[in-house]
Amino acid sequence: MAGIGLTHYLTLSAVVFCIGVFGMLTRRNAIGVLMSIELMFNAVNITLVAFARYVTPATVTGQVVAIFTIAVAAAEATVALAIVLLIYQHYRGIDVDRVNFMKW
Amino acid sequence: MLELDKLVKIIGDGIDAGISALGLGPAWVVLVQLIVAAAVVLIFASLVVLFLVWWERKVSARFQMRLGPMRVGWQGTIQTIADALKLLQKELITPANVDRGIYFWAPVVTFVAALAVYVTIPFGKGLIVRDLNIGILYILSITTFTVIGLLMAGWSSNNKYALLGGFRSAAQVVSYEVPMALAVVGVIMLTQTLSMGEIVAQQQKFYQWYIWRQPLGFLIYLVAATAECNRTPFDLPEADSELVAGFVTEYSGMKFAMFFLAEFLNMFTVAAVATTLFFGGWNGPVLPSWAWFMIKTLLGVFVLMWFRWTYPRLRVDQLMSFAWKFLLPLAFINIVLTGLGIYIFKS
Amino acid sequence: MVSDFAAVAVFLGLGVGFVLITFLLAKLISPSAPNPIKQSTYECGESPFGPAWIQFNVRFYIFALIFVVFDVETVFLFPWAIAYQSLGLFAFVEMLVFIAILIFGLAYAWRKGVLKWY
Amino acid sequence: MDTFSLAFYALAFLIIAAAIFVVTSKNIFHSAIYLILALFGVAGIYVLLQAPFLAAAQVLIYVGAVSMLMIFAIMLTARIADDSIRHTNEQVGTGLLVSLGLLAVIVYSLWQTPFPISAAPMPEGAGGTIGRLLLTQFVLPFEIVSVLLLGALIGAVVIAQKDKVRGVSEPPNTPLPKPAEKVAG
Repeated sequence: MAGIGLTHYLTLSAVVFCIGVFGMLTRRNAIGVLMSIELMFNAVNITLVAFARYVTPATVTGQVVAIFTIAVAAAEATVALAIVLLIYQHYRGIDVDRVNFMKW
Repeated sequence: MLELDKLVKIIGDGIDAGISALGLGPAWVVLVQLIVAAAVVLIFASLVVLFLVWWERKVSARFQMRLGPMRVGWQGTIQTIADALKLLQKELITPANVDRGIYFWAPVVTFVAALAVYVTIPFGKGLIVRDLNIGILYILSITTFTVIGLLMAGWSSNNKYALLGGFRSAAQVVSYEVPMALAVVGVIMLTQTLSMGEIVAQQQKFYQWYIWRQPLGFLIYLVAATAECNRTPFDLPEADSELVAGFVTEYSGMKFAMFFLAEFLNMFTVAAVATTLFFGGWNGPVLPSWAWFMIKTLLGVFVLMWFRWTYPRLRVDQLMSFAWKFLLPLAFINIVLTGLGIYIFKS
Repeated sequence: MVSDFAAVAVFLGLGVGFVLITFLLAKLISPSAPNPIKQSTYECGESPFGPAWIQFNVRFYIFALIFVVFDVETVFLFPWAIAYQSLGLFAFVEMLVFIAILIFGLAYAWRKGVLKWY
Repeated sequence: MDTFSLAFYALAFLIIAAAIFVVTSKNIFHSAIYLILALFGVAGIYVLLQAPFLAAAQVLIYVGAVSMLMIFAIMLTARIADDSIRHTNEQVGTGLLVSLGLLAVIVYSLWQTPFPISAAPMPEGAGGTIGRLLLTQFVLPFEIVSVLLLGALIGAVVIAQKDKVRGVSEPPNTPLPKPAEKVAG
């Protein structure tokens, strides 16, 4: 597999992560923000698996940690989307810029 | 005997020689071999669906003391081909307010998900496109795209029935996905591998079939698989009397045909997976291996058809309660029993 | 091993190609005479009424929430099931604890009445 | 270019393009579909990294569960799918600046760092090794994950309980009728 090495994967991961950051900063919609966060989670997972593949190939520790990350991301999505539903019930909308009840 | 593995090897070698003669590298050889294999599987899948549609109509008719299709061909055998040609000529109506892109891609996703499963189904001795090492898990994960396909169809159609049908269907399919996966886990505890090829290889003798050690697991799988295919008694998503045609309401012509194709293909898939996991796959005496595989799988499909004319449709609340309050605990009990059984048996 | 998955890519590609060609063929063969009535949303012959997305039932959503949790659990069960026979009793107890904790969650949801489709 | 590089660049292009559409698409449902595409591409990257089990887990959990849940959530909050509503806030410029700056810093440091690449062979990635690790070295995190999932489950149940959550079409602040009354009526 000449050509493609660890750095390529990490670069891909960095690009996806930054797209996620951009989305998280600019989305008004709570679900859109969550999607951006999922993108960031995935970017991190790519680095974990890439390091597992190229730096410590003998043990698959990186993959195990990636599985934990996926599980945590799923748990996060579950609770976050339940909260989104609640916000929608309360505000009749899920524009995060208008959700300000935590400010006071 | 009439084993096909030799033939497959000859064709594979032929492609190898031909492509190499053209001066192209080994990657091209593999690519052409795979394309040929995929094309063969595609043709096989189409034929299977044509047969299953005809068979379903015949079986249904017999259950109701009717004859079923009789006009086109002997016993109406080429009726489905006529129907397919008719569907091909039907106007593709795209309703005005649909979300065009998603409306277009929904049948594609549904069909491709149904087809991609066949990468790792062992049809017979040497008849498996690629024996992926995550075999059964690959099948479970690729079939989740079916849910996405029907959600896309339901959302994009801009139709109340389609939307409700799509989301009902999604809720049902995911609810039954958990018990189904847990039933598979029971088998995996015995096989210690996910590869479909190896699972078949472990069940060469009749008494080695995993159904004998996983009867409860098989029952759970059977019920969950019926629900996954949206078959009666779990056909709520397409309950014609309340939801018109569910998520396919706004689809016509070939686009509708793709959903139809995928549905029958999925039926064949769950029967094939049941054959592989519980009934020894293509193992069997005298007859060639692919014949055994087809016999077992078609018997499985027949059971699904039989269900359709035996049980009335469930209510949506019964459907959900059944999955979460009965099937899921039962699947956990099955896993615990299997674990205990293995532990006691080994020591 | 990695190359095995080339088969998946080929299947996906060929599947998409097949569907697109079929659609193209159908488009060439079939008539096309759209009119506003034909293109209107189907509602059993009545004129379409109101927007399509109304009264979506929140109960679907709660089931989906519970499903996500159990789906994650299933994914953890698979590697355990493969390694089970080589690990013995300790693995069994570990998994019992794992399952028991989630069963507790299911029981909680059951008791709270979320699993009920009232 | 060999097949492996080709596969990598194709997948990378797919992921990045889909990810850009996720954050810029005007229709949130389209975002969800592009997200599924991006996540599927990431599964492909896992396959290239010889982690097929992880790829399957990725598809099962992200595509099959998390994305589906998001689509359900979009459904429940349907009005936001309307194209006429603005979907980005005033921070587009700042956001672009921040993310591009971050990208530049990360990529620069990545290409400067010499990583200790090891050429040791990898164990097969079908899950058996992962299972053994989960139950030996990672037993504690493994059990904690189940507690976390329990927490998520209870949290979701508490937040989205039926007496708190109303159907979308109903006016706010009217309690749902009790099931018993419904039956009696």
